[in-house]
Amino acid sequence: MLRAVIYSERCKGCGLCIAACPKKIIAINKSEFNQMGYNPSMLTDPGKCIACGRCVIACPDTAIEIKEAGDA
Amino acid sequence: MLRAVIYSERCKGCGLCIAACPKKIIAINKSEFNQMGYNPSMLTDPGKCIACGRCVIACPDTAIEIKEAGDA
Amino acid sequence: MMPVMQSPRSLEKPTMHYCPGCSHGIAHRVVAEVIDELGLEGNTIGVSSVGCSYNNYLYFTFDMQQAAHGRAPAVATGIKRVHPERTVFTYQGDGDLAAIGTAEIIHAAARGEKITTIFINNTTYGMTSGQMAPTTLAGQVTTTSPAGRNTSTQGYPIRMSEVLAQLEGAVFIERVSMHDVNHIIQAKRAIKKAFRVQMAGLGFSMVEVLSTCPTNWGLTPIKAVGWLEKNMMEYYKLGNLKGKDLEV
Amino acid sequence: MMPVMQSPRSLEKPTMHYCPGCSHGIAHRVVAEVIDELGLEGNTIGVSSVGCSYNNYLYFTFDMQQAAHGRAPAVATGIKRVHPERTVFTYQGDGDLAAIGTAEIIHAAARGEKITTIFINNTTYGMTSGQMAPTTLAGQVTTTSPAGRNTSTQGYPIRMSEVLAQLEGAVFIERVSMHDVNHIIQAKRAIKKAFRVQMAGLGFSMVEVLSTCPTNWGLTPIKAVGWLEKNMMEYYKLGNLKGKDLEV
Amino acid sequence: MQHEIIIAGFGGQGILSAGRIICAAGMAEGKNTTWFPSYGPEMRGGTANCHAIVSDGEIGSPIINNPDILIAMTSPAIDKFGKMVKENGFIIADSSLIEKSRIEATGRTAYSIDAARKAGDMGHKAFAMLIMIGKLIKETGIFKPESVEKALYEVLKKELHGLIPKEMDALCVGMEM
Amino acid sequence: MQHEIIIAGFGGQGILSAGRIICAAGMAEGKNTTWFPSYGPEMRGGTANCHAIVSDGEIGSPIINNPDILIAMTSPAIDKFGKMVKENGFIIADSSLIEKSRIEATGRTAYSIDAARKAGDMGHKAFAMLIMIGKLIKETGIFKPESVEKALYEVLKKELHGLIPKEMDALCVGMEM
Amino acid sequence: MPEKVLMKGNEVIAEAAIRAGCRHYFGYPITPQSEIANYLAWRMPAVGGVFLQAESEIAAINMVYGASGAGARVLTTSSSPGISLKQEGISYIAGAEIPAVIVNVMRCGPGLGGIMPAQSDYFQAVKGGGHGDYRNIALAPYNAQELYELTVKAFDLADKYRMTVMIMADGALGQMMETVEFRDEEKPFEADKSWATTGTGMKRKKNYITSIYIDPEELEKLNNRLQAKYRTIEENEVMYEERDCEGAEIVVCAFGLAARIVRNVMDMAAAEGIKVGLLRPVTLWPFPVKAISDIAEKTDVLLSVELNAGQMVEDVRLAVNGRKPVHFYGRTGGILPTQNEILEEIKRILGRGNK
Amino acid sequence: MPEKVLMKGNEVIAEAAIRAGCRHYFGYPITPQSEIANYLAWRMPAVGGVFLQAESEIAAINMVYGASGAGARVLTTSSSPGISLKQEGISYIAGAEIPAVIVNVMRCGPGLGGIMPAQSDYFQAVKGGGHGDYRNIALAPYNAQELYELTVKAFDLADKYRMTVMIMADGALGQMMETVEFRDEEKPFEADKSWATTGTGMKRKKNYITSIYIDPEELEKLNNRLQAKYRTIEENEVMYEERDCEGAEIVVCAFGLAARIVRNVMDMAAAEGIKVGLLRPVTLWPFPVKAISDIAEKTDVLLSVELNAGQMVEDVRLAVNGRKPVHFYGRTGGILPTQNEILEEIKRILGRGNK
Ligand SMILES: Cc1ncc(C[n+]2csc(CCOP(=O)(O)OP(=O)(O)O)c2C)c(N)n1
Ligand SMILES: Cc1ncc(C[n+]2csc(CCOP(=O)(O)OP(=O)(O)O)c2C)c(N)n1
Ligand code: SF4
Ligand code: SF4
Ligand code: SF4
Ligand code: SF4
Ligand code: SF4
Ligand code: SF4
Ligand SMILES: [Mg+2]
Ligand SMILES: [Mg+2]
Repeated sequence: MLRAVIYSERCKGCGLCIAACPKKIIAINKSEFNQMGYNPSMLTDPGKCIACGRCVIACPDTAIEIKEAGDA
Repeated sequence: MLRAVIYSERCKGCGLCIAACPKKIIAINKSEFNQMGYNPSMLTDPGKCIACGRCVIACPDTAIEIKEAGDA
Repeated sequence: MMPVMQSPRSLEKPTMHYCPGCSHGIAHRVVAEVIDELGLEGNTIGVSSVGCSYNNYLYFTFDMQQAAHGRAPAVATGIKRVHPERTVFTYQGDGDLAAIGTAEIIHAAARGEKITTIFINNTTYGMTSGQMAPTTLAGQVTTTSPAGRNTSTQGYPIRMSEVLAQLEGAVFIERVSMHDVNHIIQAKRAIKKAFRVQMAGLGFSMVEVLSTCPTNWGLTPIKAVGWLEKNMMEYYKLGNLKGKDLEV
Repeated sequence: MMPVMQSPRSLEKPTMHYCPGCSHGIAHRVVAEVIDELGLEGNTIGVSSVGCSYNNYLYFTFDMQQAAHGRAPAVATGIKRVHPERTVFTYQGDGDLAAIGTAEIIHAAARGEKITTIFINNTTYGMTSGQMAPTTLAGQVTTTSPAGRNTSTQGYPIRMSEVLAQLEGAVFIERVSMHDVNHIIQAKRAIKKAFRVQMAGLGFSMVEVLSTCPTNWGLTPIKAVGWLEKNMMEYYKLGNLKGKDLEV
Repeated sequence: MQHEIIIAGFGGQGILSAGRIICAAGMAEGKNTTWFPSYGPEMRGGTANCHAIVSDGEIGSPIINNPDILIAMTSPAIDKFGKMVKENGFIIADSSLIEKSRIEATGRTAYSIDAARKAGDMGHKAFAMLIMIGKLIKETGIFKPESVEKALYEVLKKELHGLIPKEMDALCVGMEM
Repeated sequence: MQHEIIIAGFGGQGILSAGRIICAAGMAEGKNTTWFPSYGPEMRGGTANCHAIVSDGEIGSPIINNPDILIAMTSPAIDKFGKMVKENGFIIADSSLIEKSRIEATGRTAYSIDAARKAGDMGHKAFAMLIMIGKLIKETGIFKPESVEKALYEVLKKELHGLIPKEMDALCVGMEM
Repeated sequence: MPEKVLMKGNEVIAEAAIRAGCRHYFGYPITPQSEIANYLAWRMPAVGGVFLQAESEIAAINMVYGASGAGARVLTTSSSPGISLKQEGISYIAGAEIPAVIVNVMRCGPGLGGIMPAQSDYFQAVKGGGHGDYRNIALAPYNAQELYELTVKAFDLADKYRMTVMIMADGALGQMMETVEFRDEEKPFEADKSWATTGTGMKRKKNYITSIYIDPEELEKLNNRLQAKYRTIEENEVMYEERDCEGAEIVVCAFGLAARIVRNVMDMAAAEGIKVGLLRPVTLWPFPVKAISDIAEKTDVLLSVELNAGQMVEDVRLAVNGRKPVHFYGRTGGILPTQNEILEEIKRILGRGNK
Repeated sequence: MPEKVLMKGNEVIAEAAIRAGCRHYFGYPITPQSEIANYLAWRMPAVGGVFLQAESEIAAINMVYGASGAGARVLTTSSSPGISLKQEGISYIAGAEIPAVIVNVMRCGPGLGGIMPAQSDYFQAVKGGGHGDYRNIALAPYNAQELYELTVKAFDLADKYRMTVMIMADGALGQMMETVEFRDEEKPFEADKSWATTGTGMKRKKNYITSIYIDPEELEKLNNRLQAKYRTIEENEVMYEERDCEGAEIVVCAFGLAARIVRNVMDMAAAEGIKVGLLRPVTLWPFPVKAISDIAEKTDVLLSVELNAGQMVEDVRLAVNGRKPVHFYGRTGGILPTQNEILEEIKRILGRGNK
């Protein structure tokens, strides 16, 4: 099954993907910092992802890809 | 009586006044050179001048004025 | 079935240096996708300008030159005249294109130079800390218009697309926006057409991309796209200004 | 009864250095007449540019500054910002205004700088021996377009008035011609209005004056005005482009 | 006596202000001070640092090659500046943001305090910087806490002056860590 | 042997071409030559002049401070350059265009010939220049008339080559004046 | 009461201009000097002045030309690439003999280079980056206080001599904060500006500002007048600081940030028993030729330390004129020479130390 | 068979560029060099090349940057004010290490100045008119033949060292006609241009041309590389002409038109029994330091004659380094020093003659 995969080390936590997701399943992970010092975003409910790719299109940092689940 | 007066020392012989004159009374004086080396224009028939000022307007070198005849 | 979506191959993988939520990143990806899709990666020579995207030659996989502030269209002209068969584009900010580089963009367009310009209009000088740009909106607060842009002393924002559309050599001009997914998709379509116009040798093409600078606007990325939509789109109307009907 | 017509008082008496039949001379007289008639002689600061009229500060009786090639609008801006109550104008050729000085004129206009520009368009670089200018017509022979301007490599002539009319800060733009008496009279009317617009503090005003350069066109003065009428007026349509209805 | 201090971390952590506060506090006690920031496109990357010198004498270069003290708020900061600290200098590191191993790798004396976490507990992550400055005072006696208060009034925007009592609390927390 | 010649008059009199013809004729005889024109805005004023040097040896500066010979086609030309002529040099002046008194005022040897009028008689004012060059040959033997013919073919535009026989006639007229 | 404040170098320049009576600023943003414009953007309107962000550096310098020609005290500021763009305009200002103050907060080159501090525009400022024979007065402040004093002085000199005065500050001086003490009041030099284009008001003959002289004799006259003025300035306006040169084994010449680093080195050297003197030019042009010439009589060797690949060292050599060896040490690209490096270099030159 | 033709200096430059394999020209009209563009406007298309009149000198130099970065041999030409405008671009080309040939047919300054011949852009060319530490190779032809030879050579040097080469000709050289002999064929230096942006064709890794190095260490590396290159050039590329210096009482240094005038003076002086030598730098940078240094050992006194207020004389002094007096004589504004004037000056210096 295809779904969005967020590479949190590339993510700057801008939140644009959150606004873009029709399923409202992306959120900022406040408890994690990546090496750049940002709180990256994460899928709150990966199962609900319809792989529409809108988050990919919205992301300024190519931090999201649509992949076969388990590919990462 | 008002009429056009050509200051031949200012004239560069461009001929634009000739084209502008409705009475066709201006011509280049081929036999005279001024200090700048040009053949200046002249009134061929001053009496016919209606002092319309079109030559003054056309002249790039303020070489013509409309004056009381005999003023010059 | 959805295709697998991933970072375009014309884009290098390292993280870009832009601030979180900056439109530059999106614009880069879109340009790279278009170049991928048109099969131009090996055939493209890009020109970076001076602005936050000064070093985007590091991010693309094709040949590039870094141009002096404002002069990218002149540099691109030089390149194109040497390699008329290559695809040459400039990537310029609004300070770069609409201020110091005004003469160069106008004359590249007037010459009908067969290049494409991606014009990132974020209404400010991002790189130098958010000064007023020629595109700054009336009343907009920047570091050099701290009381808001006063049109009677600081002038009116310039609509570069409208100005350039006056020139015969400019054959394709469109204004797009980066503020949401649908508009990004539309932006990509315009950019693709702009490159196609160049490939067809028709003349100068440009896409003006309304963009955000969350950092200097002092807004979160989400608020920034909202600000763009609410304020910029009113003055900078989206849509095609020239070459809508070109079939390429 | 006709008034006695003589050289305007704002014009110095020595012979000007222009070639026989050059429109510069007429334009100078017209500007001086307007300044006389508006009573501005003591209140005016003019800006000469670089072109055949580089030294016209010698010909006018009011204060003037000689500006670097293309930069007259910037110089005028500097002057006007120091003396907002004075009337400030630039006198520029087409090489000066439409080539090297493109950015300066566009931004002076965009700022709505309260200055007036007299723009002498003679489709060539008169002073430097008749090279192609941005305004040179398609097919026109010049020293740098010896086979006639080739639009596909040398670009299209720019209609600066139309370009500038796009800018909000430009409030009065009109194109006039010097090719015959009636048009010279009309030109004077436009120039007078342009100055009035400035006096009213409304913004940037410009009059584009279609002019001849008999010497570099290789035509007699009479043939030159004919050439202007026949060729230039078709591409550069006369008339008001902005501010027709301003009451000043 | 001259203290040469580098403060380094991410943009948004108040790095540049911390340096200014240190300088202003020093100035309040009549010392000479210089402050030098990282600037320009460097800042786009997310990192930030500044150099602060507080001295009884005339200050030569405002740029510090080998700091007496490094105040580090992120791991990359430790990596970049740790080894530049003088042999007899020391590091104050925020252990809530920096891995212990990287602090140790510097081979310098280091005081690790979990300022960011403490600041979070106190209600505002901005307090972390004051906690670090508190620790600086504790270890050096560079200036009096009152001078920091004065400095805060000078450096912070008017809108933030209401926070200053809490900032001073944070300073005290740091002075006790 | 070196001849330094200034040719001066109004634009349109063929001043610059005359200089080029002199140089090309010299070159045709294997001499070194330089030609230097007045240029730029000066030419708007209507005046024109050029400097021509014809030499058996290497030529230093192409710009002539004190000509051996002045070929003058207008009164202003005499006024401007007359006194610069070397004491033992001379002037060739077109008496149909220049007042005698102004030639005399130079105090230099002068050959006044009414070239322009003669040229008019011959049907083209452009011939005046060739008449002057003819006089130059007569007074100096600087080069052979045939060399001028060669030079004319080189310097004149193709369209004007038909005129060359008549130009050579003018040269002869000058050589006899 | 004079205020003593902790202030960023760039802002000191801006505030100093205001206090010097400058009410017209034209500039274009560039790192590391943008704070000057950012500051004046609110400060100028507050004092009734004009702050105008130009469309480019070229427009800015030509606005300066216009405004100064119209009689005002005018400032423009930029950094290296932007200053290169102003060279034509600077040459025009020289030719038209009008005053102008131009600040170059130098970054490193060539090209877009980097934004870190440098002193690699020395040649450009003191030999003339534009065309023709002209000079700029070039002032080299080295701390916040001098940024203030010399900016004020720059306006006076510009008015007095009707020429460009450049303030050559490296990026570090612009970016750093330091204490500065402002005087309560400045007394600007009262210049005769009857030559300015202010509109005749029908009360005087016209004025015009120009730099073109088609007649070579007229143009040579202008050039002779300029050269005579430059000789006067060379005689009267040289400024420098001499520190511990008496009896020094080596005298280091350095300005701006480099001089600050050298100050630290002097202490370190003294601790090791090496007597190092400092000759710090405050005016880069007119260069302290006589001071250095005198020093050449007294010391054994000289060393020029610069944040560039060796520029001022040529002027030092010209002043020393072969009497003593003149060495050079510099770093480029925004790398600053460390105190240790310089000390090592001094020891190497003096044949001391272990290397 | 080599052709021998009488040709205007400006046209010689243009034709030489064609023969050197240059097929891209970008320029903007300015007196006294407009004939270069006027010539190439028909000549370039005739050989399948590109002639493009740019909208300004700035656009032209940046087109040069683009075209050269794309691998072509490129020319731009201008005169003094236009060259000032190119300074930023020249600094960029230096920083990006790409070749470019730039011709300056010098007129007099400062400002709009005049259009007569001058040599007052010497400093600008040899010390660097733009920002940062960089150099231009500066060639000073003095007759039509050298205009040809040095223009061809300029392209080779530019390609070889990947840097700007400036041809410094005064207006007289551009405007005068003189005989020149063209070779049948040129053999351009075959440069490796694998660094050029030509499109990868998917066959190699990307190339990029840049001059920005935000990391100071990288930027210092660039600067060190440049400086090393400059040292190589100083060792290998110096050109000059020495004439009658052996046993001369005085050696005059002069280039271009000034050297031609001095040639005349030498004959006049010889006629009066005064032995005058001429050292004519052909490369203004690299400057013939060693040649002049050697001469300083042999002659009593040196004199620099220039069409400016004294610029090259500084380099002569640096080379002589105090061993002999170095005098200067120059005229400005387009007034050329006459042979008599120079001879008088020589006599004055030597303590001869009646004055
Ligand atoms: C000649 C010159 N002038 C000024 C600068 C400084 N500068 C760097 S980026 C920039 C403006 C960038 O604004 P914009 O083009 O809108 O790009 P953004 O950063 O907003 O993407 C300026 C003025 C420079 N590098 N060179
Ligand atoms: C910086 C600079 N570039 C080029 C020139 C040369 N130049 C003098 S006048 C001129 C063009 C003039 O053309 P235009 O403005 O149309 O005026 P016209 O002579 O036709 O009236 C040029 C290019 C110059 N003086 N300065
Ligand atoms: S692919 Fe679509 S549904 Fe899935 S996370 Fe992204 S936006 Fe949401
Ligand atoms: S859009 Fe990209 S960078 Fe922004 S939060 Fe989402 S994944 Fe992270
Ligand atoms: S005033 Fe009128 S009628 Fe008289 S000469 Fe002039 S144009 Fe002719
Ligand atoms: S228009 Fe004027 S200059 Fe021309 S011919 Fe008539 S009078 Fe003479
Ligand atoms: S400053 Fe603005 S334009 Fe620049 S990277 Fe940050 S958000 Fe983007
Ligand atoms: S060259 Fe042309 S524009 Fe210049 S004065 Fe002569 S006719 Fe007029
Ligand atoms: Mg922007
Ligand atoms: Mg024109």
